[in-house]
Amino acid sequence: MAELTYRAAVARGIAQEMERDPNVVLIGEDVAAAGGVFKTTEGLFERFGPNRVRDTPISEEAIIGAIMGAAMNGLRPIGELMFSDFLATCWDIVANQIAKTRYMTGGQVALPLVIRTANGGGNRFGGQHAQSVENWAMAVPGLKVVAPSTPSDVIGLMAAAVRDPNPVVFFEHKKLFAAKQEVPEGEIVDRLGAATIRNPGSDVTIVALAAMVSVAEEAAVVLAASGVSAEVIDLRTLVPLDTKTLLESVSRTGRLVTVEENPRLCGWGAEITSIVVEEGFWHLDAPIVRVTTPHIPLPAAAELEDLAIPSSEQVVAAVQRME
Amino acid sequence: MAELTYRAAVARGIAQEMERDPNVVLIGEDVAAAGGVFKTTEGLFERFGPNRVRDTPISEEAIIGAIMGAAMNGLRPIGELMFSDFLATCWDIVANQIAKTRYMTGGQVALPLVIRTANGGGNRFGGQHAQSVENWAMAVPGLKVVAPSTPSDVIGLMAAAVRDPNPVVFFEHKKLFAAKQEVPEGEIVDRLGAATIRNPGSDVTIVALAAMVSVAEEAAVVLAASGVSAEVIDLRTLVPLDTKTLLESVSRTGRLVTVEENPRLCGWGAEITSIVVEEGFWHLDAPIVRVTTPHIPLPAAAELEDLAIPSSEQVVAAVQRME
Amino acid sequence: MTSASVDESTRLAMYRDMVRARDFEQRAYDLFLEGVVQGTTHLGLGQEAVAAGFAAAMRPTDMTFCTYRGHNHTLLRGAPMPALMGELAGRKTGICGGKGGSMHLTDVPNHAMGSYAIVGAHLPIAVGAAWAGVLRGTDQVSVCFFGDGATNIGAFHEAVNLAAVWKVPVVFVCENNLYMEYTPIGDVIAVEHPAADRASAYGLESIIVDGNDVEAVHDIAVETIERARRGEGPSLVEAKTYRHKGHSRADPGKYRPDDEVAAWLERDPLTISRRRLEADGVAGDTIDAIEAESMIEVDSATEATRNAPPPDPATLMTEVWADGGSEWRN
Amino acid sequence: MTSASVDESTRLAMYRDMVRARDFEQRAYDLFLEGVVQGTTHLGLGQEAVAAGFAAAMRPTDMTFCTYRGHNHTLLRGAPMPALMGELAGRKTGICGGKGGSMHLTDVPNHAMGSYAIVGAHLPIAVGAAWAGVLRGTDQVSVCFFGDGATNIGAFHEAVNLAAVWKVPVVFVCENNLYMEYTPIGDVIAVEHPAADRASAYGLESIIVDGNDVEAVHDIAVETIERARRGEGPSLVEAKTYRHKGHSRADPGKYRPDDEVAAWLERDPLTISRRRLEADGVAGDTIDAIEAESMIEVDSATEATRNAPPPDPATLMTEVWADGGSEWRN
Ligand SMILES: Cc1ncc(C[n+]2csc(CCOP(=O)(O)OP(=O)(O)O)c2C)c(N)n1
Ligand SMILES: Cc1ncc(C[n+]2csc(CCOP(=O)(O)OP(=O)(O)O)c2C)c(N)n1
Ligand SMILES: [Mg+2]
Ligand SMILES: [Mg+2]
Repeated sequence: MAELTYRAAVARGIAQEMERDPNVVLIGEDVAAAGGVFKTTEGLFERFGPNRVRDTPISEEAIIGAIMGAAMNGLRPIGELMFSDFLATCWDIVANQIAKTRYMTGGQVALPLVIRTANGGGNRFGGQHAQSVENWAMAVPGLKVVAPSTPSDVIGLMAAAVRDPNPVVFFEHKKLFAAKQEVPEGEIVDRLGAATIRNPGSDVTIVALAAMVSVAEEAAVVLAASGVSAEVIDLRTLVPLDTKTLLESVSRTGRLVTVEENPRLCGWGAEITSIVVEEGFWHLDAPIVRVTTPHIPLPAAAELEDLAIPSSEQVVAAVQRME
Repeated sequence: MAELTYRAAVARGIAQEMERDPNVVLIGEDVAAAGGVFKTTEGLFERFGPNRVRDTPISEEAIIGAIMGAAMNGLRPIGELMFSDFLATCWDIVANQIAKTRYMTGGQVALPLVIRTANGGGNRFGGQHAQSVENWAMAVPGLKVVAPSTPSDVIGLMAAAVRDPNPVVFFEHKKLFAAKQEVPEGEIVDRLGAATIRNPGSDVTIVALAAMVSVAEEAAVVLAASGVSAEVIDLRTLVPLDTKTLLESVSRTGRLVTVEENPRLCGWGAEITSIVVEEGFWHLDAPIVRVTTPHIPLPAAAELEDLAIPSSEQVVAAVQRME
Repeated sequence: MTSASVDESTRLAMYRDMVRARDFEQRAYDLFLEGVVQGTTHLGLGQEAVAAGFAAAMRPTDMTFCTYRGHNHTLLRGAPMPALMGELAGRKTGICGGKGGSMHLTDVPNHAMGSYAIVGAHLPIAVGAAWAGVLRGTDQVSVCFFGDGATNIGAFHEAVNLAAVWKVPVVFVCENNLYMEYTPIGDVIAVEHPAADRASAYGLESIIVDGNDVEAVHDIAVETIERARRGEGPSLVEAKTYRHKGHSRADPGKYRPDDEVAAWLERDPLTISRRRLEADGVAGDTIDAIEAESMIEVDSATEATRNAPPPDPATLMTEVWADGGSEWRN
Repeated sequence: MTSASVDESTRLAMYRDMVRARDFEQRAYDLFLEGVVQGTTHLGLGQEAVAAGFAAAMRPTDMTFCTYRGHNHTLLRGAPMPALMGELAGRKTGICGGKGGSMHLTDVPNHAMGSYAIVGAHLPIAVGAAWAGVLRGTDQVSVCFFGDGATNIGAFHEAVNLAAVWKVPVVFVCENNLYMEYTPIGDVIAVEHPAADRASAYGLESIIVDGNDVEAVHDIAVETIERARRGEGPSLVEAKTYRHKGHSRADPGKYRPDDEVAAWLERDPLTISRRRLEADGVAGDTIDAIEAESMIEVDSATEATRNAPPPDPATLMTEVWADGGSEWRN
């Protein structure tokens, strides 16, 4: 067991899959010799060479269009978008082409590809480099959506994403890159669609994702001190969504708080709320509360950004306000 | 009073505002001499000339980028995207630039502009020309979102959108273009953020938008025959959202069904459900049910498309299943 | 005028292709007016020589990417006519099971890798597919067709540049039919040739071909495809042509000057081709037989389509995912 | 080598501008290392002559659009230095109240219409702003700066084409500093000059200027801006230059060959300019005074920034909408 950062886990996960399958390739801006702007692809170019690890022009539509085409013709490509905000610059390829092609062709075309991208705030980069946009991807039928919160999940879910025969958008959280964890040597393969209970509890269910998981965990610690037993669920993937774990938990706790970094409207918190209301209504002992970033662009200044992104204090307060 | 189609109402609404304010201009593909692919801009070129009504290349980023720049420098431009699906081709300009610029500049830049676009299914155009994507816009802070269901609302809300000092995405529903209504002569100016109760009722609230309003109304008629009194609310604008009308209605009926054309996940139905759960929970007598398009791309074949898009039968069934 | 490099059987095959495309689309138009073909339709009537000239120069494993105006291209790569017509009509027999529709014809077995309904989007996709062929050593070339109007969208620029830099085996073919939907291309560019005058921006040669002369198209197709296959990178070909009908559906195309239309109808690629075959001594009977056979094929596809059932309702929820289903939750 | 057209006072003003930009950015770098400047920073050190040459040729109402590497451009249009530094440091005194940050400097009163953090996005915006000026008869020109890497993104292509077709008064200025983030531009284009070799695709002249020679830049700026103002349409200028530091933050720029860096440091635009002023007989004292004044200005801005409070928390929820607020419901 060695301590591994989330950042290094990205490279390890990709390397594991490239080693296994010669059809796995990686393209993106500065991903090769430079090892990526976040150093998440370090060593891959040296190990797998220029055919399989390639720098591109600043042409997001070409990058993501090219991996789509490559997936149509036998590769299992990974394309990097430096920042998830840049999904907007190739959204047509992602939402209109990649997501829909299998369906529109009556199943003729498989698109086993992964779009990796750095998501989320906390780095004072301002409104165009700090967004959490996993809800954009979730809203589009035909995309799987993954957002790991720990180094070991990064590896296992990366493997699952690369092996999945469907297009996967893989959100790496910028704020977590430096996070460390003991991770065993050897192959790690996880599966998409399974949430994890990070902290079992009986009074309230707190659902979180990516950087919000530790926020929820901190809240659970504080709540425990005041006698409230909070169950923390790390969704890990939004599509497929592990509604079983979710509904089962709420059926025990009767209370639900969602904690998401997206701006407020139409986030995955709303989706989960709606599912639980429709299917678990009679278990609910209190209104479901969503803790989200307000419906504003993200500000750059530290003091403002910290106010904007959900904090454990906000989660604690939300739970305490229930009932 | 003359009978006016929804299609003609678009041109009338724009003309009304262009007449009033010389800074209102319109650009887009084939909007000038051709009068638009849906004939929604007919006569404007002849009336206001080539400086104010302009054809563009097929360059959606340039079209929407140009109206953003024009709005920064004193115009009140309207940009047409032929199909709302094409929002994806300029999503960066819409979501990252237009929506965020006022906030990121600390209020220095006002962007009084309107993005008009043909939204929605029912024409057998297939997955890339039939989407309902008003939820994409709603999910981005900084955009107002309008989607009228009647010719007279088209005019009044177009006027409100053009006069609004903020960026507005204005969804015209393709399936409604031929819809007719008696509309009085003279100026019509409405306001953004006010829902309308299309059918008062006391047993259940059905919330709909655009083409789904008539679906909800039909359902209300069927339900009335079986003794269920359904209140139909036409949201008309998603941002600002008239939560007052909504919450007040649910407080009376205790039941809520949302009817939306978006694919299922993270739509505005989920948002409204979440708001009502958080703020009107104790009024609810039954789980809230969302009727949506399934979470699939839209198929082209008539039989499949009709199955995909919510029908009044589905709405009736949803209401009847409640409780 | 006859190309030295094209033998008679190829010339006849190309003529046959053009006739089949022509007849198919005429029928599609009739069926649209009749309400059998649903939604919309974008005909390539008048542009058949581009499709035929390239199709004849491609190996079976070479890949075609085209637009909503893609009937010709898909058919001429070998897609079965009843399945194409079934798709336009939204039938169960459709090549995409009715899910794609007129603007989304795909026939993977014949390497017709899709018609794309969003202008320009398929260019980078074609690049990626061709690049994958290089990495996998399949010796495939992508041929990617698009309109004059598509040369102004960002994806065009990004794709051609990437292909040029990576020396990807793709041939970009701009079918310049002088119009976008209703607006002339000349109104929205500051150069004369929308594609050819942009080639140098990517270090490519400027290539213009008479898109109504199937042999000229075939020559340039052979040359650029072989160049690509040799690893010398992409080409950008501008084929000058004209659509006989309006942009889509029942558009009468009134925005085009009568004399312009008349001049181009004079230069109908089928007429040019047939005259040349005759001048070269091909028997009128041979040609007539081709035409008759084509009509039989079209009639039979029409019959099949009229009799075909709509898609099974259950297919609404299939094929979102590779497991065949559409489930997004457990 | 001295441009005949640039008078001494302009040359001194441009020198002053370059010194101020240089000193401001050196300080920004120090403050970044110290943790006062937050998030990230993209310095234009070494590229000052492009900003200074153009700024000196613009009328006050002409509009500047630039990138995240936009300190120079914004400062030299007249933005107050303490407000710029305050923005980098995320203070209440920041020009955007701390909401924009280093990559989003905007100063509307001085017609610095924004730094844009997404590569290429501002090009169409600059076109639209200039076009609005034409319709409103304001006689304004937009000058839009971007990097070599930006020439490969779709928005570049769409914007330059639209401007050329509509003859919009915009000058597109590519600051070709040879690198994108860490990858040389030469690796990702198939031509030599990323901007100049694309000009003809839009019917524009190919223009290359020594971006480290402020007078040469000024000459081309005057020429292209006046051309635009006369209604003769856009220009695309490629200014060859080099960034002294890495791409952003503390990037040491190790991917660049030592001799290349050394050669460009030799050609520091400030050194070139100062030498030339001295050769032309400007007193050393005059120049020294400019430099001393600049340092005083920077020190004072630094002092102000260190003492400035963070933004008022209430501003988190202001200025989403024109009414000053952020309410999305009633
Ligand atoms: C991105 C995008 N913008 C606009 C459209 C609507 N549209 C469909 S076809 C067309 C004209 C295309 O012209 P051209 O590229 O010349 O091809 P042609 O139709 O002439 O074959 C337009 C504007 C679209 N499908 N996609
Ligand atoms: C659309 C987009 N893609 C990628 C990035 C990340 N990025 C920021 S700066 C940069 C390099 C830009 O290079 P260039 O255009 O030469 O400008 P320079 O930084 O050299 O001034 C990249 C890739 C971005 N901001 N926007
Ligand atoms: Mg055309
Ligand atoms: Mg550069």
